[in-house]
Order: sequence, then C-alpha cells, then structure tokens
Amino acid sequence: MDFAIGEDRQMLADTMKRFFAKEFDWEKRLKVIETEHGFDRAMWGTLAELGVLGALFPEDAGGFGGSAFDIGTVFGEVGRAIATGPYLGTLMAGRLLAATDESETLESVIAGEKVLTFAHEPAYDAESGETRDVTASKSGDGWVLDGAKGVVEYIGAADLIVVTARADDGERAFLVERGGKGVEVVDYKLVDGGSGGELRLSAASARELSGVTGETIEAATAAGVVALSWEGVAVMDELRDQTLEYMRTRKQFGVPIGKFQALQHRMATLALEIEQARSAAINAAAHFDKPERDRFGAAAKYTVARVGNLAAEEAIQIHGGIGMTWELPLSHFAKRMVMLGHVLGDEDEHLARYIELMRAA
Amino acid sequence: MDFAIGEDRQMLADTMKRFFAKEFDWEKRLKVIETEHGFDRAMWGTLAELGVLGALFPEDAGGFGGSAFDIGTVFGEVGRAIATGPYLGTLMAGRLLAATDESETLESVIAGEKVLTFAHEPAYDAESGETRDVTASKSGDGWVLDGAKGVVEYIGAADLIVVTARADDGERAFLVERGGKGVEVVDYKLVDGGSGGELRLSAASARELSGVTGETIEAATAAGVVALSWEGVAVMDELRDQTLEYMRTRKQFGVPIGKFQALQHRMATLALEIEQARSAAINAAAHFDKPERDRFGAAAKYTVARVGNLAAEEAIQIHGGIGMTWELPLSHFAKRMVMLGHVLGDEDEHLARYIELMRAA
Amino acid sequence: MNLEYTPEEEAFREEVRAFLKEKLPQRLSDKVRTGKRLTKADMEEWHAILNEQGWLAPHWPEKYGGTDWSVMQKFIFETELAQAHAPRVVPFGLSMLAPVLIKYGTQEQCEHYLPRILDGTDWWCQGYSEPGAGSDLASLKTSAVREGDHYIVNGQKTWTTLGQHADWIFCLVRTDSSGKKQEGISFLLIDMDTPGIEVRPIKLLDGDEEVNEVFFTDVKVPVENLVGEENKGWTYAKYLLTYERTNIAGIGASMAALEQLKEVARTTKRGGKPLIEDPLFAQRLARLEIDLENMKTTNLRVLDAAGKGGAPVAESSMLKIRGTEIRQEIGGLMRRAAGRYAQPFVSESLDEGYNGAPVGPEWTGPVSSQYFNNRKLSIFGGSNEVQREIITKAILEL
Amino acid sequence: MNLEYTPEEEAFREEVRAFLKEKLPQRLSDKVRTGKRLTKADMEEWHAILNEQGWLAPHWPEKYGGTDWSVMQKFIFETELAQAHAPRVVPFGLSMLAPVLIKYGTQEQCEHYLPRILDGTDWWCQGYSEPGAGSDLASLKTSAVREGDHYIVNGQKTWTTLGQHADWIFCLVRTDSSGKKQEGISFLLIDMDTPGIEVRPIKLLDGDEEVNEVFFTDVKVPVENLVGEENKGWTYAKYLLTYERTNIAGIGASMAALEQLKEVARTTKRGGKPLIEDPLFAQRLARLEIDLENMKTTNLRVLDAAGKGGAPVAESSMLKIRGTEIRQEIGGLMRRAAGRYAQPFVSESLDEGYNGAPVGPEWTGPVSSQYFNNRKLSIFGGSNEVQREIITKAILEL
Repeated sequence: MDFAIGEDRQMLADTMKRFFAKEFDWEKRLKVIETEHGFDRAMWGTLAELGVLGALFPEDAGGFGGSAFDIGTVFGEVGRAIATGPYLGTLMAGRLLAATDESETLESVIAGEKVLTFAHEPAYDAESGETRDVTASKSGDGWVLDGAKGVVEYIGAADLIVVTARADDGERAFLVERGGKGVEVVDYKLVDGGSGGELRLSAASARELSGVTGETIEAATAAGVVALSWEGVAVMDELRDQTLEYMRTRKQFGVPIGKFQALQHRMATLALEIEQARSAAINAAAHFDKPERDRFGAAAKYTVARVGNLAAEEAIQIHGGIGMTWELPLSHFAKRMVMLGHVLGDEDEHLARYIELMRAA
Repeated sequence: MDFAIGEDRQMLADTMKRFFAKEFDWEKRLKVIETEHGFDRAMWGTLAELGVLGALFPEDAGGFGGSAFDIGTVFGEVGRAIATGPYLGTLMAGRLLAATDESETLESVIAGEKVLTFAHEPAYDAESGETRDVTASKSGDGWVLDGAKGVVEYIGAADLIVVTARADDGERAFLVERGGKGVEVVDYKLVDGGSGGELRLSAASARELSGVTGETIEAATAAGVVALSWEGVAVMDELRDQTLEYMRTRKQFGVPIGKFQALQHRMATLALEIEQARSAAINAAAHFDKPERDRFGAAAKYTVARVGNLAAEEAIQIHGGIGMTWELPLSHFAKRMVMLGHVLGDEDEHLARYIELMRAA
Repeated sequence: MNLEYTPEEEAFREEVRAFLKEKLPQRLSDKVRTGKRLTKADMEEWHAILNEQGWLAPHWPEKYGGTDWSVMQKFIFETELAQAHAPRVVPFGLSMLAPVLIKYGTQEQCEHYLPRILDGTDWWCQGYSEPGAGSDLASLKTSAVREGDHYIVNGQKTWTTLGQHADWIFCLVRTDSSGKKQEGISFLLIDMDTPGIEVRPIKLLDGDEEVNEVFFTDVKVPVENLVGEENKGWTYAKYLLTYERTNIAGIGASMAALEQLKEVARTTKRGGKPLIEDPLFAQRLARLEIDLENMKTTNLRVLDAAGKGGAPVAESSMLKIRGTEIRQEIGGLMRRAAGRYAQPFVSESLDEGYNGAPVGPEWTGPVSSQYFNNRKLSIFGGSNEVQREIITKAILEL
Repeated sequence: MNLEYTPEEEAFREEVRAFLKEKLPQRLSDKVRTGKRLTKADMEEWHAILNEQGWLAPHWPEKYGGTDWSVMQKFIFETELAQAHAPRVVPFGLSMLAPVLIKYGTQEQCEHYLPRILDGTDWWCQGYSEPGAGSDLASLKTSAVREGDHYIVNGQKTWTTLGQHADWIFCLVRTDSSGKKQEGISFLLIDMDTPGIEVRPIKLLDGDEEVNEVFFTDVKVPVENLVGEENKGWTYAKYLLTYERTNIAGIGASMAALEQLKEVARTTKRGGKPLIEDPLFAQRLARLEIDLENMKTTNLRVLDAAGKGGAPVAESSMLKIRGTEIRQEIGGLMRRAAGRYAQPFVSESLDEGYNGAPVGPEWTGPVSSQYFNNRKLSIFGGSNEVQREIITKAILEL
C-alpha cells in the first residue's frame, strides 16, 4: 500500500501549478470567461505542449500516461485553478479515438492543434418536451447521423466532435466536423464561466470509430467520472483553504471570526468530509481497472457532489455577503463546485446507481 | 384561527399534571417499571376516576371528549410524565368498541375496571421467519380466531383484548378474553419500561365487533398516530428543558457549558425543530376529521420520529456520560422518545406513506 | 384549537383574490413566475396599483394611509400576493423606514416623507452595513460631524440593495466615538442627489447588480434630517430589525415556489419516469413539503401569540432560519431537477423581450442563478448565525 | 499510488486468518456476533489465547513481548480480529497503561507490571474522569498527599469501565494545587485491594453495569507506585490519549457490523419486500456503506502518513468522529430494521445459557440496548466535540 502520487505525476502537477499561477492568474481568468467560448485557445496550445493532454492517454495512443491516477493528477490541477477548457471532452472523446484506428486524429488533439469535444447525452427537444437523441444509419459506404445532443462542452470552439449514436445493432461512436453539412451548433455560456452548446444533426455524414461499442463508451465516461471526482476534491480544498484564511483575518466583534466556536465546529466537519471525499476519489481511481469500477465510481461522484454542495454553501455562508461577490475568487470556486455535480450525473443519480449495484452484489 | 387549547382541556391537563407530580414522581416511576407489567394497576384505576380515559371517547360512547385535541391533551401529559400504562391500546381498541354495540364493555374500561388492549399487528413467526397474522372463521353462530399478533402493549395485564383479523370478506375486529381457551400470551418487558407481549390464538372463540370494518380500524390507528405525535412532542419538550437546565448548571473549563457557542447553536436548531414537530402534531389533530387525515398523520409521525431521534441523541450527547445513566430521568425520556418511533410505523414508513399520498394528489 | 380561517378571514381572502385577479397585470405575474428580471418601472407600476387600492402599506396606521387589518389579515394578504406571483413590494421605504419615522420621527417628518413613499415620489434605500460592520453592525464607522446646521458625512456603506434606483437613503452614522459603540450612532436621512455621494454597483456571483456600495465624501446633510435624538440611532435600528419579523418566513413565496417545483417534478422525466416517481427526488420533495406545511402552522402560531400581545422573539428567529432554509432548498431542488441543463446561463433571456430559443426546458433558464442568488437569504437580514444567537439567548437565559 | 496489500501484507493477513480459524473459540465469536454479554472469564480466555501466540500486545516493544509489526500489519491484525467477531482486547492495561510505563516508567516498573498484564495476573482499570472533570479533565480533584513513604489518596473517580473486575487502577491525582491546573497532576498506580477503596457500579440506561464509581478514603499508596515525576502526570495522560489514535476508527468492527446489517436488510421483509428493496432504507444503507468505504481509505492514508513519520493530529480526530458516527449509525439502522420488535427487551436473553424462546427475529434481541449503549462512543475517549476542537486548532492555526 502506498499513497504517494509518484514522481512523474508530481512533476506534471508542479508544471501545471506553475503554469496556471503564471499564465492564468485571477485577472486573466476573469477576462477569459468573458470571451466568446470562455476559454483561451492559445493557452490550450501551450498546455498541450507542456504535455498536459498527453498525460490523459497511454503510450500506445500517442500519450505518456493514461492511468486513472494520471487523469486524477491533471484534473486536480484543473480544479485548483478552476481552469476553463474542454479537458473533459478531450479526455472522453480522446479515449474513444484511442480505442480505434484514429491515431493521427488523436495526435493532433494531444498536440493541441485540433480541439475535440464529446457529444454524448441527448438534447432536450422543446417541441416534444422530451429528450431527443442521435441515431445512426448506413448510407452507402458511410454513415449519416440524425438527432441532437445537449450541453456539449465547448462545442462552439471545437474542431472535431465525437458523437455517440444508436445504430440498429447498438451504440456506436462517430467523428463529425463542426463545420460539416447538416451539423448545426447553438452555443451558450455556462454558469461557471465556460461554454457549451446544443448539437443538431440532420443527415450529417460521419466517420465511424470502428470497434467502439457501448462498453468502450462506458469506460470513457467512467474515466470522466474519475476526472471530475479529482477535480471536485481540488475545488473543495480551495474552498476550505480560502474560508480558513478568511476566518483568520476577518474580524467581527473585535476578534477574528475563526474564534467563534460554532463556525470552528462546522469547519471541522467540513474538513472531515473533504478528507472522505478525497478518499472516495482515490478509491475510484484505484478501482478503475477492476470489476468494481462502477461501484467505486458511483460512490465517488455521489460523495464529491454531496460534500461539494456542503463546501460551496458553507464557504459562502461563512464569508457572508462578500462570498457572493463576483470579484472574490471564492464565489467562482463555489459555482464550479456545484456545477460539477451536474456533469455526468448528479448526486442522486450516482447514489441510485450505487444502490442498484449494492443490491445486485 | 385560534391556538388556545380550550378551558376544559386545560383543566384536564392540569389535573393530570398534578396527579402525576404527586402520585408518579421519579422514585415511584423507577419502582413501577421494575414490576411485572411495568405499570401500576391501582393508579390506572385512579386515573380512570379522574376522567383521563373518558376524555378519549365521545359522549355517545360513554366518554366526555373524544376529539383529536382531547386525545392530544391526554397523551401530551402522558408524555410529560413518561407514564407507563395501556393508554394507546385503550384508545385504539376503545374506539372500535365505541363503533359497535359494546357500550357496557367500554364503560367498564373507561371506569378503569377492565384493562383493555389492542392486538393489531402480526407477529413474527420464528419457524417460518416471516410474520403471521390472525384469521377469523365462522363457527356455528360465532367466530374462532387462529394466528398470532406481535408486541401487543401491556397484554400480560389486560383483561380484554380487541383483535383484528382477516375474514373471508375483509378485515374485522373481535373481542377476546385473555384467560379464554386457545388464548396464549407470552409477555415481556419493553426497553422503555412498559411491557408487551405476543398473542397466539388457536381456535379461540371470539365475539365479533359487528359493523367494524377496515375503515373503522384505520380510523382507530389514525387516532393512535395523533396520540403518539402529541406524546412525542411532550417528551421532546422535556428532553430540551432538562438539557437547557443542565447547560445552565454544569460547568466545564470554569463556565457553564451553556456558554459554549457550538452547543448553543445546536440547541437553537433543536428548539426550532421541536416547534416544527409541535406544528406537525397540531396539524394532524386539526385534520383528523378531514379528508387529509392520513397525509397530515403521516407528516406528523414522520416529523416527530425524526426530530425525536435528534432530540434524544443531542440531549444525551450534551449531557455526556451522566446522560447515559439509569438514575437520571433524562435517559428514560430519551428511551421513550426513540421507542415511540417504533410504534405504529416508523419515520421511514410514514415518509413513504406521505410520498404515496403526495404522488396521488 | 382551530386552524381554519374565520368566515371574516375567508371573506377577506376572497376580496384579496378578486383584487389580484382584476388588477395584477399578467405581464408582471408572468415575469415573477418565470424568474425574469423586474425593472424599476415594473416595481413602480405595481406599487401604484396597490396604492390606488389603499393596500400599499397595510401595516401603517390608518391616518397615514394604512389599514386596521389584524395580523392574520396581513398574513393572508402577503400569502395571497406571493401565490399570485405578484412582484414583491420594495420594503426599504414602506416597511423599514416608515415604521421608524412613525414611532420616532417628528410629525413634520411623517407628513413630509410618508405620502411621498406611497405615491412613489421617493425611492428609498438602506445604509446600514459597512465593509467592516456586518453581523457586528454596531461597529460602523461612517461619521457625521455637526457643523452649524449640517452634518458632514464621510464614509462608506455597502450591500445597499437597489440603491441604483434610490432618491434617498436612510443611514446609520457615527456621531460619537467616545463611549460604547452602540451609544454613538444616529439615524440620518440623506438625499442621494447631494454632492459627494457616489454609488458603485457590486456584481454578484450570478452576474447581476442589485446591491451597491455607497461612498460619502463631505456630504452636507441638514440637521432636520436627523430622526429622533442624536446618538440614539441604535435603538431605532434594533426596532427596525425586529419589526414585523413575524412575517419573515416568506411562507407565501415558498408555497408558490413549491407548487412550481411539484409541477416540474410531475412533468420532468429522468430515466423515462417523472422525477416525482424517482425515490430519491420524491423523498427530498416530501421532506420539504412537510417542513413547509409545519412551518406554515408555526408561523400562524407565532402570529396568534403576537396578536394576543406576546413577544415571540425566539420564535421569530426560528421563522427566519427555517423560512430561508426552505426557500433555499426549493431552489436547490429546482436546480437538481434541471439536471445538466442547470449549467447553461443566458443572462439576456431573463430580460423582457428576449427572443432567443430557450436552452433546455424553459423553466431551467433562471434556476442556477436563483440558487446562487438565494444564498443571500441566510446571510442578509440578520444572518442565520445571528438568529441562532437570539434563540439561545431567549431559551438559555444564561 | 496503490491501495492493494503487498504480497507480504497479504501473507500476513492469511497468517492471522489461519490463526483465528484455528484458535478463536466458536463459543466466543458466536457471543460477540450475536451481541451477548461477555464475562470476565470470556475475556481472560481470549487474552490467554492471544498471549500464547505472542499477539496479545503487538504494539509493545519486542523485548517486553510485543512484535515488530508495521502500522499496516497492526491495522490488518485488528481488522481481521474484528471481522472474525473476536472479543475486543481489554485495553486498559495493554494499550493505555503499558505505553505510559514503557515511555515514562522505570525499568523495574516495566519488568514488574508488563508480564503480569500479559499473563493475566493483573486486571487494570482507568482512574481519569471525575464527576466534576469530564471534557475538562485537568480540573480533577482527587488528591494524593505525601506522608513519608506513602501518598494518602482521597477523592472519587467515575466512568471506570470494568472496574468491578480490576486488581489495579492507574489514576491521575492532584499532588499540587498551587499553580496551573495542568501542572499539579501525578500518575499513580493503586492496588484495588488497599483499604479505603470502594467500587460502586453505575447502572446505565440499558440496565447494564459496565462502568463504576471508585471512591478513595485515606488510601495509602507506596511512593514507588508513582510513574515518572511528581506533578508531570498531565504529560503522560496526554501521551496516552493520543497513543495509537490512528486505529481509533474501529474500521474492522464497523465492517463486521455492516455485513450483519446487510444480511438483515436482505432477509428481513417489510410490506412483503426485503428491506434492501425499500428505497428509504436502501438509501440509508448505501450512504453508510459509502461512508465506511471512504473511511477505510482515509484510515489507510493516515496510517501511511504515520508510517512515514508524519503526525496526523487533525486526521486522527477525524477518524474518531466519523468512526464513532458510523458505528452509531449502523446500530441505528439495525434498530430501524427491527421495526416494532426493537421494543421488547429481555435482559437475561443476552446471557449465555438462556433458554427462553426469542421474541421477534433473533438478531433483534440486543439492537435497542446496543443502540443506546453506543451513545457512549461519541462521548468517551475524548468527546466528538473535543475532537472538533483539536481539528480546528490544527487547521485554523489561530
């Protein structure tokens, strides 16, 4: 048993920390999230050069990492800086590219030349009031896609989109170019600063990622769950530390508010819960290649969402009014924290999934 | 709108308070709960003379009360004194007697001459590992009962038992004498000081309470739910007050522990929750004769069980070790509080029932 | 004991309902219901309608244009307005300044200011909090120094809600620093047009600008703008803070919001089933509804006690705490119900006249920004921590 | 990062399991599993078996009969014992007194007392708390006055667990009242047979008598029974309180109890369905299992840090808090699972040899008394409030 993160990963983390501190300080972030797509394309290229994207993929796919702990390391630093950008889409879509014969495409992504995203969950359809998904049908030698996907991260800035779709014989994945015929994108800003969009496809031609099955897709989203869990723990670490710092310095009634026992005990509880969340994220990574992958993934995503909500709400409450202001980083960490719970299934969905697996065990 | 309890009920409450203070002080209670059946038969007679049992039934049934608020008043005082005795069984079984042609029997109960209990819920059957209920079948002009009922309160001391049973055409109720042929009782003490027992019937002859249907039985248990809700609120009032008193007097680190802000805030939350529980109990009584009876009953029983657990656990925790001792009344209030949640359905069962009614609404 | 309305109260409720049906503009109630931003003109429009009916200031004495309603009638009135999705009445002049003027102001002040509040001539805002004085309000530093017929005011106020619209601000200022911090505070009325006043909006985490900082640099305020006695302002401030706390729970707003949440839970599907069939979501919803149902009765009990002359101090604080918790939780469940569509945020879609296609179900548009904005409920108006202190003081008697 | 046991650790676990399979008497593990009362003889029997194996005091130095196990081995050992339903080792002599003697006692004291702890000659109990000194332990008053070669001890100790069985008691006593309260405390070993000692059982809320009051009236204690220096006892007491707190979470016991709870949830029906199918119960169970699974890793992380020389103070307190909360919650769910059969309490049925028919499902017999008895977990051993103070102190650094 060993809980050290390992030398290579520590170096990567240090590199990212230094980079974000220098190139993505607070003023920079405020500017970036006001831009059209809420992230900095040039910076994305530099990060790619630093190897951040390569760390998400194994060597045989052109990367130099790809383990669950590599993914956790990268997303931990993303969380600590609440960096915006298509990290999650790159991870999940990239893992599908890695599973098929698309090494050149993936290389261009890892190199930061092409921006990739992952269109997986169905879109809400205003006309029917229900969700609408994408279906795939054969057309000559190739495939065409019809339907829609919802809240696809950074799709407005993406060059390439990996789309999952239902074909006659099950779930498959396809590569679509954003500018292509029959490909419509409506994009918008997200609450926490990044951007997303709706993808609508009408007889859009697409290249199949051959060999990708429902199981491959599940493995890719499972990697996403690990990523978000580690990201979430880093965000809550920040929320806690910023709140502790505020408690040390902010005075009311002549003393630092950290002297108030009622707040102290609440922070003790929060600190405890955050350690539990960290353990959950570690568990998810440790079981990523094991049969219990989904059980520990669900446990982690549930825990991180639950504790994350608590952390965001307590951090704001203890700060008081100032914690609600745009100018204080804290409020942005709180927004990111809560929104993480809305990506790839929320607290209740993962708890329900866990219950299902618990009953079946 | 008026939240005054009313003059008559106030007088009844005062009478009970005085009686318990004089005849059922702490030393007395400790002695009583060590007796075979955990309650004082002679005192039961005196209470009946004071009109406590009559208050549970309407005038046409030989009582002088019977409204939900009358019931609440009586059980509130029972809770405040954590008095032991077959109050609940008398209430529920008595209301079935009142609904049929058994006025003489009920009179003897109200007068305290006969002790009555209510055998309603099925027994656990060790052989099958499942529960086993009572069935009723015709035998000549009369009926015979077979089966078992579990955790029937004070059955060891009861003269008369009202038993619910499944007949061919639905649920019915019967009167059984404890000493009768085919009637076997195994009794035991309960955690909170009273007693209960298992009832086993083999071809026991029984008198039908004609006209009693499933609906009558439901109304009787609904009255029981109101009773337990009011009893529970009184018990939690005591838990709160005893804990506040302890916080005023117990010193640690040179000051009363009530000076510790972390404890203060927890007590504020508890006090708030108790007021919510009181409102829930009032709601249940106020809607007892209305179509929403079961919804508000479920809400009350759920709330009182949830808050009751919190009150019991917080009261003990804030007292520390001393709160766990037999000699301190507090621990007995805590036990009663928690056990109330196990009578007539627990927190989760009532929440589930509420959800069902909410969905149907 | 009787929880039902009397026939008179029932008749009153019908009267309020009839009024709302006839006079509340659909345009306004739609905006409130769908979480759109209200403009200054929207709020003024609704004030004028209420004023015409004589119902803008029900809690004022009749001689100043109030009513003789019982506490129960006021409760019914507020609840009905909220459930009809009427805009909230802006409280600063009507519910915060006016009671202080009526109790501590001169007759001249009442006769001058109160009618102008009713007819909309003056829009008031509140100058209480300062950057260094939040929960510890009495440590405020904005100074007012008497020079002849004027006070010269210097300092800074913050969290001034809707201050950008205001003509006047009522301020707590320090007129004496020599004694206990509570003892040198005065209550001053200041014209926002006076030179030396600067209003700067504070952008909140949801991107909106509803609160402000107000800076005072050598602002000259005539001495007749002092309310009551110099250095007695703390008494008036405390009076204001506890005034009508019995209606603080926001029952009406929560009931309206819960109805909407239940509608969403019935119509929104997850995994092929309506959310209300989802065991975890249904449980959250049921717990919340029960808590609100309980609080409604708690609130009525407090009103009943207050109507009978009681002073339910601890209970009012309980209403503030649980009332805000419930409203926050309703918003939290709306956010949960939105699933991944809680993420998009199209700020312009919250303005009237927006023509863009909605993203996700239409009701999801404001849910996340409202959830975050609602964090203020447990912070402002005496934080829930301060309320817990008040409860403890009352019940512990230490 | 690697959460798996090394091959060596895996082999060690197999060794422990084999030992338990062979040497742990079924009679004892059955009693533990079904919540029966353990007698003094039961505990002594198990101590003797462990002692024969050389595993009674794994955390002692080898020269006194301990082992050279790593922290991970100790964790594996404790976890395996708990999961096999072995009786808990009585900690007073082995885990509380012994570390203090080894660190602060004389060689003579070690050589005299330690073997007698191992072989069962001496049963020790703890004399720390007093009626007026609970969380505020340092305010203790039991006095020891030096007279010639003896201390004369007067006062009262309380919450002395299993004191009724004890031959010896280690006590914190006041030898100086002149300075700070922490500075006049000494650590004294007292033979329970000395005249002037009276032990009175305290009946707890579940009716059991496992704790005691111990009264001292002019009890003569030879000066050589002092451990360390006079007036330095507080240092030793604090050392004892933090000693091996890294294993305080009781992971093994919780894992064993959770297994039993899940079995109950699978086999107990409510409304015709197994409890595990009940959405509300299943949810409680799942949250609990996840929390325990997380805590297991948290505990291993703390052990890993401790093994690398760290001093995880705040983390140990977190383990104490969450560990006891989890154990209490498991007991709470057992009680809930029992439904109305949580009410009957047949005290005699918890003793060996009871022949009466069980009331309700057999596992329900001890659930309520255990639930109430478990309240002590968050009170004793440094209350969870005290643990929160320790955490805050460490993370706030104020």
